[in-house]
Amino acid sequence: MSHPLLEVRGLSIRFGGLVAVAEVDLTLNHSEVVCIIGPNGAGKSTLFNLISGIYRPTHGSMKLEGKDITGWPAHRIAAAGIARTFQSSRLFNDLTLLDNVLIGMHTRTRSGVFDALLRPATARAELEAAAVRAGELLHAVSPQLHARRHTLAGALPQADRRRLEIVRALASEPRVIMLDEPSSGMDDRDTDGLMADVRRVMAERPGLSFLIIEHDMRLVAALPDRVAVIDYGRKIADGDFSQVRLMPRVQEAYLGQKAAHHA
Amino acid sequence: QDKPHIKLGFIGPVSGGNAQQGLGARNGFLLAIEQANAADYPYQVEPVALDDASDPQTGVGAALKLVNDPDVVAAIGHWNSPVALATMPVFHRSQMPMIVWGAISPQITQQNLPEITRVTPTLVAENHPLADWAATGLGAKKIAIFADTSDYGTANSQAFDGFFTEAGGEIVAKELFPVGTVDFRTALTKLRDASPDAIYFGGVIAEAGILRKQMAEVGLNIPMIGISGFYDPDFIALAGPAAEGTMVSYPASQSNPKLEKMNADYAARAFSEPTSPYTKYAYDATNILLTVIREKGIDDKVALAEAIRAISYDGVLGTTTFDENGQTRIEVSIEIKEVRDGAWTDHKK
Amino acid sequence: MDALLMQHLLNWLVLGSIYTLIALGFSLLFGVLNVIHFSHGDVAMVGPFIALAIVQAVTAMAMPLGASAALLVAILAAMAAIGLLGVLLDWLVIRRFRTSPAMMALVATVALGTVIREMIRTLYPQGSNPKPFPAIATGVIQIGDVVIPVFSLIVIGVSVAMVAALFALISHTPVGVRIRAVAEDLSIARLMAVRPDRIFAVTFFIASAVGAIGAVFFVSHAGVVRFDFGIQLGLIGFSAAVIGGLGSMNGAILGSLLIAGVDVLVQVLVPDGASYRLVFIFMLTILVLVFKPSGMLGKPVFEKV
Amino acid sequence: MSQTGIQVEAPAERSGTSLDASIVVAVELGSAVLLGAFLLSEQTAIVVLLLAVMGAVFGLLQWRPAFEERIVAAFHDQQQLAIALGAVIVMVYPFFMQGSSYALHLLIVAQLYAVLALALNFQLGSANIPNFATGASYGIGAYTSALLAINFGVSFWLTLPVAAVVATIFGFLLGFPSMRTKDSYLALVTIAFGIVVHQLLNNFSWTGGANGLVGIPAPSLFGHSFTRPIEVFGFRLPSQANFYYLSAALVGLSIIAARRLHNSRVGLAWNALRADPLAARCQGIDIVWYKMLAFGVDAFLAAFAGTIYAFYVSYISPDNFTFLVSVTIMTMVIVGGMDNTLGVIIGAFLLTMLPEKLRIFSDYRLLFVGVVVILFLILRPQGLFPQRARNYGAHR
Amino acid sequence: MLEMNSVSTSYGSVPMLRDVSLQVGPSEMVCLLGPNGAGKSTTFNAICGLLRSDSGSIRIAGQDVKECGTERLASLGAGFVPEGRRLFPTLTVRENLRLAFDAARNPALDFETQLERMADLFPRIRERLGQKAGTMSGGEQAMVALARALIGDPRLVVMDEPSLGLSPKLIDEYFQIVSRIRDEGKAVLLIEQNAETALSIAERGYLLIRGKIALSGKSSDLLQDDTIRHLYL
Ligand SMILES: Nc1ncnc2c1ncn2[C@@H]1O[C@H](COP(=O)(O)OP(=O)(O)OP(=O)(O)O)[C@@H](O)[C@H]1O
Ligand SMILES: Nc1ncnc2c1ncn2[C@@H]1O[C@H](COP(=O)(O)OP(=O)(O)OP(=O)(O)O)[C@@H](O)[C@H]1O
Ligand SMILES: CC(C)C[C@H](N)C(=O)O
Ligand SMILES: [Mg+2]
Ligand SMILES: [Mg+2]
Repeated sequence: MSHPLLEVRGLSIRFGGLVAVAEVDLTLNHSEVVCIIGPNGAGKSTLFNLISGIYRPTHGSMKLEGKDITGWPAHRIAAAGIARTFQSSRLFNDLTLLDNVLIGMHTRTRSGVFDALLRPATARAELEAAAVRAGELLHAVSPQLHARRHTLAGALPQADRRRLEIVRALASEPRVIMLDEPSSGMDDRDTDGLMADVRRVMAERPGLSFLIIEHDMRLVAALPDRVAVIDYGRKIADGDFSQVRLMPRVQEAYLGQKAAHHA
Repeated sequence: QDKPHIKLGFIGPVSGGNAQQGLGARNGFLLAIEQANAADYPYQVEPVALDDASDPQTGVGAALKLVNDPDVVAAIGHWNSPVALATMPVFHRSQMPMIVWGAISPQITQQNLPEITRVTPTLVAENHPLADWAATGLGAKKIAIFADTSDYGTANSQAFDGFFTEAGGEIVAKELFPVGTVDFRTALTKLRDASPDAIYFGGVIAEAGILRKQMAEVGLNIPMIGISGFYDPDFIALAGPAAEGTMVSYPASQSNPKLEKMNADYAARAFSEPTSPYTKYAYDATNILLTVIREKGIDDKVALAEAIRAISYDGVLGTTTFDENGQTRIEVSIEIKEVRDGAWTDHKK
Repeated sequence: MDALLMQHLLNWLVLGSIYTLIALGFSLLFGVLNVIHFSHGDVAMVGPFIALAIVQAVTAMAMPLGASAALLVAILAAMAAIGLLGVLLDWLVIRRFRTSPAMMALVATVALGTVIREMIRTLYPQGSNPKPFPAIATGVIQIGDVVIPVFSLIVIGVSVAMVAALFALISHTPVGVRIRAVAEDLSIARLMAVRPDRIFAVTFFIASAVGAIGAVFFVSHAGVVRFDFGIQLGLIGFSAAVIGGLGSMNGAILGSLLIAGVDVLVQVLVPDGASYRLVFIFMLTILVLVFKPSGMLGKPVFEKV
Repeated sequence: MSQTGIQVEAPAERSGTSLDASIVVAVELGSAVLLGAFLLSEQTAIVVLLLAVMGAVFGLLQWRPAFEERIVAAFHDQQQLAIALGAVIVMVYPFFMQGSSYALHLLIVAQLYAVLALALNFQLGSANIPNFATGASYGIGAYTSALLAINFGVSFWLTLPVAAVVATIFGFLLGFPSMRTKDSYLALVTIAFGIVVHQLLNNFSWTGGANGLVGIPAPSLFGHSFTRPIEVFGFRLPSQANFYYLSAALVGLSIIAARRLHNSRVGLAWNALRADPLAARCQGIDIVWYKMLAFGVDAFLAAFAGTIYAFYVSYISPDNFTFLVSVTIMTMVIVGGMDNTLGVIIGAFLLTMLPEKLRIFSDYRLLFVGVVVILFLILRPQGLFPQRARNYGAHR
Repeated sequence: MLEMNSVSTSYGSVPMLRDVSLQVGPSEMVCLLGPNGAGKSTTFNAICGLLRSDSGSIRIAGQDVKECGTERLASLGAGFVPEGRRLFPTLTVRENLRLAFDAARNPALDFETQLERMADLFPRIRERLGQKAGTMSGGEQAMVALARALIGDPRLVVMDEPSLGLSPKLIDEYFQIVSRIRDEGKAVLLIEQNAETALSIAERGYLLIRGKIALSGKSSDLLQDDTIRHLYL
């Protein structure tokens, strides 16, 4: 276990003329929460898209526990243990909450076509067991969500959509969870709930690490072990928030005067 | 009226792309029955006309509908060979006589199902004398074949190819195209190098007209010949002035007073569709059924089928008799028709 | 030999231009406006029937119009009529599927195509029969060995003009911006004072009218028209638009020329080529899409997440 | 079902199982009788009346969704009964067809289409992959088995799996381009594939060209030839009954396959793919594989249907497998209700019967079918039976 | 400028807003607060006529919204920033703005001048005029969305959670711009989650809870209110 959990070296991607992510190095250790902050358009979401295999980097490498995962397709990266949520939530709207979570367990369940067709009892047992676990997961994060588990995800309000996305990500028993602006659209109470959830999950699952993009400074100040700041595609700072926020460059690019004082 | 009530069936394409053929034939069928009912026919005959939409599956459905109706005594059917081939087993299994009025694939009568007979000559019958005439009368040495990929087209192309080569000619090119093709320019342009003396066309009216017109356009000024399949005023309408000089074979026996009377009756009946080349076949096929039913009654279908095969019927087609396979033996001697001054006329040397 | 080559070339350009006129409508409707309208080919094919009816009426009334003048009037009238027909069909049927899943619109418009074809067949006098369609222009220009029919020049010219006009319309006019806006976000477009119904009407009108010229050229080129020509022409036009890249007017040309090229080449080179032309055309379509999933000039869709 | 510490909301109060049972029996018998009457009636007026009754039933369900809910709930609670009764009805149905081989023929064709629609439903309904080539897979299956039987005398029972495997290979082949294309683009790939297959069948001489293949031998089972009538208890069923039972068995198998797949991890993955392919990838779903799988399963089942069709009619030609056949199958799925097994089957029955019963309009038949389909899509856009949420053991 | 009188709406058979009344006077800035799912966006949709209200009336500049229709609101002098921005993603920034400018049908204005004014407010816009709006980052899109609402020089601006997803610095800047807009004499209805900031720049506020107006009053009073404090602060 000498390797860091996730190790990103020199990651870059360009879109036409625009270098959206440039030479980003990032290390995430076991049981660590790292927040990524930075101005809008800095390339934070793009970095997530690279790590989760949606985009293929033009340069650079990614390692998960020492294993090179550069260039892997998204589904293999997910199977390897990196789960994520999206900046604008992408649920399976025409399916129930429970089905959404079950789909999150795709990499943790096995049965394929032949099992389904020829060994229905086994396949069914597996799925039903998964459904029970999915229910438990939902319940742990939010009893209200659990109560609505048979309704369609499309009917959920914003905050609940985010929560469900997080549950879906958890369902794959990942080693890394990447949350893209999880608190956006949440009111302060919900944000507090979110932080409590993250802490609880961390406690329940030793070894699990979070990579979180955030703009809500209350959360950034309270939650992470470390903060990485991205600006114009480059990482300009990495460290403890209390120190990072004092860096003039970070203040100028990101925090602005008021927030720097408040936070 | 307390005449016993019976039904006769008709199946053909009355919707879709071939509806023009089917509608003309259906009207021939209706005309024959109406005339019988108006005369002192011993039964009150009700016509049942069903659509096969040129689709084998729909055709089988229609056939099953007929054989399941206890009142239906016999039927005439189909313009498309694939549809006929699909429904024949149905009629065979329920022993219902069926006379094919339009489909011309040799395979249909090759199977020799006792219930199935056909009043249309197979295309072989017409291609043989036409090929002989092309080699001698027309004096062509090299001919290019254009035919569609349907059963009709391929059978024509094979038959003519064989007979013409036998007669000492040479086939210099063969172009098959799917039904519905509207642009032959490329193939025609390519043909110029082979410098054929004539083009043999083995397809139906629409493509014939288009091809003839486009031949003129690309400057291919050679005769076009074919069997009676596109002997039709529509061909001239489609090809326009380019139609001039097109020559087709035509079964010689076909012009007779009975045919003229049928055409007159047809016109008097004022159907909403004009006659098609198949009207006369359907008309005679129906009359053959009516004749044997009058003689044999309706109870023994096997006897009916046998009677049809044994018949010698003098109708609009001439005298129809069937060979041992149920194929019409009708005369195959041909005369040549030619388009002159915008109309079909007798070809003169 | 040279003359032969020229003939083939010319044939290629004419076919390509005709396919382009159909492809443009598909590209406009599918690619720009985002509506699925599989009966576009059938709608367009009503055009020649209308033109034919008008020509016959004009001739019957013995109006003092030359034959070609009558035809020209008839074609223009048919374009307008088909434009309106497109608008009407959208209003009656297609608009009801704006928010439904794509597949439903697809099936509904395929059914609509059947309805249109069968309506012509049953309602038009002698609708089942093929009908001769007059030549639009019969003259030829002779340059040395090469004979160029005036008709070919007209077809090529009109098609190029249409592409240019539509390109300008979509990319450089307020209407074009509105069409794209409606396609992307209907309710917000309304907030921007765009009346979606009008935009749909305008687009359907243009696409259908342009399609009608394509159909008229097609049948004039063939010399005959039949009620069911629209289905194949539609499929080919759709393929051309797709392999060119839906939404791109230049793509429509490129796709059409490609398909027409295969069409002609197969017939020149392959024995029995005509019977294999559809095989090759659609194989090409598959191949292009395997290597260029959004068509030749279509922008690859990069999803921003 | 759930034995965990989570509280489960008390199962909704139900008004007794006997009511459920009667609902199930009433619905199933009612539908069977309605279908029978429709099949056997010849009078235009009665056909129209029956159509009106069906329309009214669906109108009722449309206006009062509660009825539909109630019926669905009843079927769910009385699943065993529903299946058993359904099976019995299917078994005895031919005896009530008054020996009409026409009615049996329609049922056979409808059942084969039901299989095709179920096959397509894996793609269209579950995974939202447009596939206009089901007709081609159907044709590949039919031709493979027919060629084997005619040229090599292979028995029907052996050609079934062979044809399915061949068609599946083609299905995967077709799935290959689907790796990168989607929506209209993918639809076009499948259309093109369907046309290419049709044209080749039409052009090759070893497929019999446009003529097709004649003389496909009838299958037999334990010495009983399928061309012979079935005689039991003094009843005599027309020979079509053989194929009726055969195709009914295939429908049964397809339903089982459909339900097992739908309620499995595979079905879930397909649904995820349908809702949001990108999000699906991020859940570890290999969308390329699942798309290809959907094509494969579609082709596999379609080939079965094709084989039975070929041996039933004993004659096939390319015209049986055109683009329009694929469109028809697609229409059945959509009219029936995407991703709903029962709906899809009913869609298939309805669209097989409708044109047959519209024969009274002869010349205007196709026109009417087109209009009816459009009206249907407008008036009941979710299909006859919309998709329903899954439930895992515990009822919601 | 904006007047809602006991408006009720529903989604299908589920009632959402119940008897909501609110006013925004000329040159007044009002905020509408409420927890997630309270119906804020529903209110927004009702105001711009995208959602039909079951009862009650909504007037903008004296005109009934239902009567004049969504398409004419812009020419009445209303600009909108919908939730999640909803730019036209494949249109360029310039085209997005042009569309909005034309919508206002204000003959006194000139597009290039207005564009220049917007670029002064949001310098990013100047660099990105030719970029497709959909490929811009969240913050950039927020700027364009606001510019789109302002370019026709409206008298009323309605914004639905415009600060969503913005970085702290941008939120600061954004609200500065919003107060500047108010200072220019425009009426503003600001729908916000961020109660503290919203109340600090708005004069009055409403609190929407489960589809009903639970509280309303001056910002300073609301800031002291227990419900609000409990919910937000
Ligand atoms: N698919 C794409 N094509 C072109 N440009 C892109 C694409 N995706 C992102 N970009 C550009 O890359 C830059 C970084 O975008 P990204 O979404 O990663 O920003 P971000 O840091 O997540 O910002 P925000 O906090 O606003 O979400 C932006 O300028 C954006 O316009
Ligand atoms: N189209 C719709 N159909 C049915 N329910 C809907 C629809 N849109 C919204 N809802 C429901 O209406 C409620 C209010 O939604 P609304 O978007 O107005 O809330 P909001 O106050 O804007 O919340 P947020 O702060 O999350 O944006 C939510 O419970 C939501 O699920
Ligand atoms: C040309 C063919 C489609 C029809 C022709 N009468 C036949 O027997 O097959
Ligand atoms: Mg982002
Ligand atoms: Mg909202």
